[in-house]
Amino acid sequence: MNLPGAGLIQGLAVTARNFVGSYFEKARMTTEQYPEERPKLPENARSFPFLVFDGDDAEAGMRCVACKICEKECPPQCILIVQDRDEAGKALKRPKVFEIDIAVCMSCQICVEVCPFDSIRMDQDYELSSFDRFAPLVLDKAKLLKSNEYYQSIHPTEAAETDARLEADRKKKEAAAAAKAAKAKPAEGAAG
Amino acid sequence: MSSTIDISLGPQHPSTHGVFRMNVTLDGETVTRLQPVFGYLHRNHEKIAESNSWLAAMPYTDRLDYICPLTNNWAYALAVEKLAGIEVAERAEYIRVITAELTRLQNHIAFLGFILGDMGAWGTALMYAFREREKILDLFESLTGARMMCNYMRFGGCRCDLPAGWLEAARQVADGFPAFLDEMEALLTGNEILLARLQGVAPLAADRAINGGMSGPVLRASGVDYDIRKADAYGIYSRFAFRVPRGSVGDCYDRFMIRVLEARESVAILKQAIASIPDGPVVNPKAKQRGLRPPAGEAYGRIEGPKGELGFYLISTGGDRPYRFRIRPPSLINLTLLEELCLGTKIADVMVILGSIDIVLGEVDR
Amino acid sequence: MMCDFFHSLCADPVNAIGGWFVLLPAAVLLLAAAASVVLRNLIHAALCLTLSFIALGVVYLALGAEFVGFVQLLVYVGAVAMVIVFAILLTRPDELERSRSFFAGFGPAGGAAAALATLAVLLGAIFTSPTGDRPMPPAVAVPVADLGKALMGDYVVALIVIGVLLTAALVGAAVLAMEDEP
Amino acid sequence: MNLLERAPIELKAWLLNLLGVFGVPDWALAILSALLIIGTVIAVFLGLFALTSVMERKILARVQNRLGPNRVGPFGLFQPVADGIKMITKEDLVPRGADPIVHFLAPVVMMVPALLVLAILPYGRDMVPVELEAGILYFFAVGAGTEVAVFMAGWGSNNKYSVLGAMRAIAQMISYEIPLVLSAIVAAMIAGSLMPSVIVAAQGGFAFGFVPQWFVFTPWGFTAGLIFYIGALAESNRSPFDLPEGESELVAGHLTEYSGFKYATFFMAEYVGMFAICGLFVTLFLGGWQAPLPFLEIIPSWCWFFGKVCFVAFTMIWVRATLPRLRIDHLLAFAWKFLLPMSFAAFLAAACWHYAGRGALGWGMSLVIVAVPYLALGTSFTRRFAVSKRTYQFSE
Repeated sequence: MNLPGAGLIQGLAVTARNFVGSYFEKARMTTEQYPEERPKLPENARSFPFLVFDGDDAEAGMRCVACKICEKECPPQCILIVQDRDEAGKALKRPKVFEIDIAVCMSCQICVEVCPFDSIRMDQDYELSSFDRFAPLVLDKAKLLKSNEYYQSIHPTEAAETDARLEADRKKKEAAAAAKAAKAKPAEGAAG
Repeated sequence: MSSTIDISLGPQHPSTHGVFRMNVTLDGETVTRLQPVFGYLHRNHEKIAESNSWLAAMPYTDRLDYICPLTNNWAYALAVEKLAGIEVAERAEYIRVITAELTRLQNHIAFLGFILGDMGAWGTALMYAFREREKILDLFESLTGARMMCNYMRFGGCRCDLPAGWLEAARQVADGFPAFLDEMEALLTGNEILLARLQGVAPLAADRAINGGMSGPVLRASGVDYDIRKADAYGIYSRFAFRVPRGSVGDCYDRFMIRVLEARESVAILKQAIASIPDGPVVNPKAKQRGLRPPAGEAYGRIEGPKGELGFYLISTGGDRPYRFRIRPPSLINLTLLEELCLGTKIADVMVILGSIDIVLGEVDR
Repeated sequence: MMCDFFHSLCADPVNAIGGWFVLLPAAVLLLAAAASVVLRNLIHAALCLTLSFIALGVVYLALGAEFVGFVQLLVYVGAVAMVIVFAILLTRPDELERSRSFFAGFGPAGGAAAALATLAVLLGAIFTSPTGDRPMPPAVAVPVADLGKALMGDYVVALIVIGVLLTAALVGAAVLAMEDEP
Repeated sequence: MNLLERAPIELKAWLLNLLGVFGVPDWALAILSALLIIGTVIAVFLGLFALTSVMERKILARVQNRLGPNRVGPFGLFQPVADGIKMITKEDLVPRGADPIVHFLAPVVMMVPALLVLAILPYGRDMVPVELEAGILYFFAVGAGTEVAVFMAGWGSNNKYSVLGAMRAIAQMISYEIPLVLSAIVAAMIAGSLMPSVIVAAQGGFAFGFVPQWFVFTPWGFTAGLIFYIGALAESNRSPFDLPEGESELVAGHLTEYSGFKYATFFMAEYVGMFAICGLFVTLFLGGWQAPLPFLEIIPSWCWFFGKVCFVAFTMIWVRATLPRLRIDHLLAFAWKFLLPMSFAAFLAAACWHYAGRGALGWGMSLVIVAVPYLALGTSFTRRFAVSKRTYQFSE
């Protein structure tokens, strides 16, 4: 038979152990003192999407070709893309406007998965609060474009994989082009 | 002399588990009528899913029962796989079991904390539960990129493979978990006040529970041996040895203890799954994610979610979006007997009964 | 006399005021008691009654009856007043409306007549009482221990009888309050 | 050492002497002396309140493996200042249907008894602000005013939660006052006086030269002390007896409609009241200002008193962090069917201890007298409300 009240004493013992333990056992305290201590985010962590560009010039190195697949697949419809056109009105393979409303975005990463050009990726920057509800939360192209090096720094494994694949694609394309060129040359020569 | 007071508990009451409202009529402190009011969190999830692609519904399922996103993902993926006839990659099946059982663990310990909060224990149990839940959420974050809105399952598998060292970390969490459960039990299950608050409160008979459509721990607490992991053996649950606990009285205490016992069984499943996970692709390469067009037909996929039977009923007309997208939310259906359970109890019990059903308003209101 | 008082006030104001101090709680007592009769709001009346209980306790204290004063506060403020407000809270207001008293039918004139008659009887009793003619007994501070010894010694039978009576009343009340529960 | 022991008294005497030299009349000095004592006591207790308001949060946090407030000042110690500024600058809302006078007066009425009861506590050797012969009685008599205040707050707010909270509070306070007073009487009976200083003096000295003769170290004293402690928790509405303001049921009970400085006053009164009843507990059962070991007597007596009060307050916070809240019917049944008979048992045990010569025989007898009803009542009580441990079936 249990002594009446033994359960209460047992409970008090548990809390006492935790009280003392909180001063000595590191494992018990999971709190991070946020502004001073920053959590080390796991590689997979995601906040909101951004656009990757290669090289130094954001506009020139932009991978996005304004295919609008992400815009179509985005579950909350937070992406707006307007295709760029040249003076003649011919569609160019780059967006004139690329905006993501991160007040609407739910960080689901589906845009990343569906992008066939490895252009859109998830950022890890989470300090995005602002005093205005609207304007600062609509990210335009200038804010969205970030370099491949940045991408490498936040998602090293994923970025290495992407780069390897792009490199392989490029090589394949080059090889194909070279083969084509090699094939075309004699023909050219014959013509010439 | 019968003076009754009508009070409105919620929608901004401290312990209604979200924006839930109960219009309660009290005679002294005894409940004579209780009218649940919900819908404050309605987000039109089903209609949105019907106007989006099949894949685009996946992130919305995270937000149903936001405590356990991964089981929601699984239920939806299961339904679509059934509808479209997609095979699931072997490794992904194991990952699904591991993440689902981790989800069940963290849901059940959070439940322990919440119900103690409803009893006024000042969040101590809740904080211990959250300390442990944090480890599981860290696992989720390193695997899926988000702590709660995981959006991880895909048709035919999972979105990405386990990162390096993840299995080892998961094993450590699983190994450390029984010790934590022991601590919780030392804090709680012997406590006379807790026993007095839970035992004999709102017993639910087995036949009533079945007729009321109850599922999950609430049903098993009433003594009904029904666990979809056993009944359907969906996924690869038939490969693991685990036991299904069931209660006898069906009162709040049984509903409380069933969660503790289930958590222990989940640890057993976790250990087996982690030990036997094979290598291989995590997603069936033949499965199409974007632009999926399942053949016309209908399917009902269901899983044993931490809160009960979570089912997705889908109708396809062969198009790129569901014709009908219907959810069977365990939280909502377990709530249907709330008034019956609460009548004749004290007002303080109402909170405990509501807590013992374990609802999440994201799922009740959808 | 006034001069005397002024003189002692300058010399030792604490003691000088102490003698007259009793008038202050007495005035509060009367005002609160009057208010508890006059006020229409039942809860206000009950709170005023509580205030008069407190003031009565302070009157006792000011007169040097320490034990009685504290017991007055403990019993009347701590228990009686609370029982009264509890009863008011538990009773429905509409039932209060219906159960009008017998005298209410006579209107304010009847009430005034009843009050005057009561006052006359009381005043008559006070003025004809021989107590006023007796000399004031010297004020002695009775230690609490002596009170206790007296209760347990000389008056022990009375104490026990009262105790038994109260217990019987309590048991009776419990039996009455018990519903059909087995 | 001796100087430190008497420091507060000497300081006051020195100050009054100084003023006397400057020709301040005697009666003014007498008033000034009283005001000095009042001011010191109130300042000390409000300081304790401020300290506790942050320490309680820190202790609760540590029990829950959190860090607690640590942003304002060093270790978060200036948190009370921030709280105070917040409370004062907050809008003071009075509901339209509320009774403005009662609503306004309730915090005042709450504060008065909380401060008045501080008058009779012996804070140290020869340091009792008011030596009353019926000091213990005074404490409970004045403390009864708290109930009126709670009722006023609950009824005056015109809020259903408030009324329910007030009704709970009154039922609880009346029920728990009885075991509280009875267990206090046990100590008074053995000391032979209702004077706090005499009760403290009765607990002086050491058995075998090192065991302090506090009442709590006897079976009857332990029982009565525990009952008093539980009653004190209930009287000061502390968890697990915080039903009147149980936030998971009644939002904040009688405090629901209070904001700003009125709420702060309630808060302050509750904490000062809690310290007062801790002080009485220390006085009655923990030997008041007596040191726990002979060689520790070099530490001034008032330090011991406040140290013990802080310790008791710490245990209250600890209990708050551990135990869930009782239900109203459990609460009342516990008071009437367990605590009340147990306090009678403690009463009987104390009498036996006294008449058996206050020695080992009395010790043993009183232990039996206390233990038997405890086991009988406790078992029947737990059986009535908490059914036994259950076994669960598993299906493979």
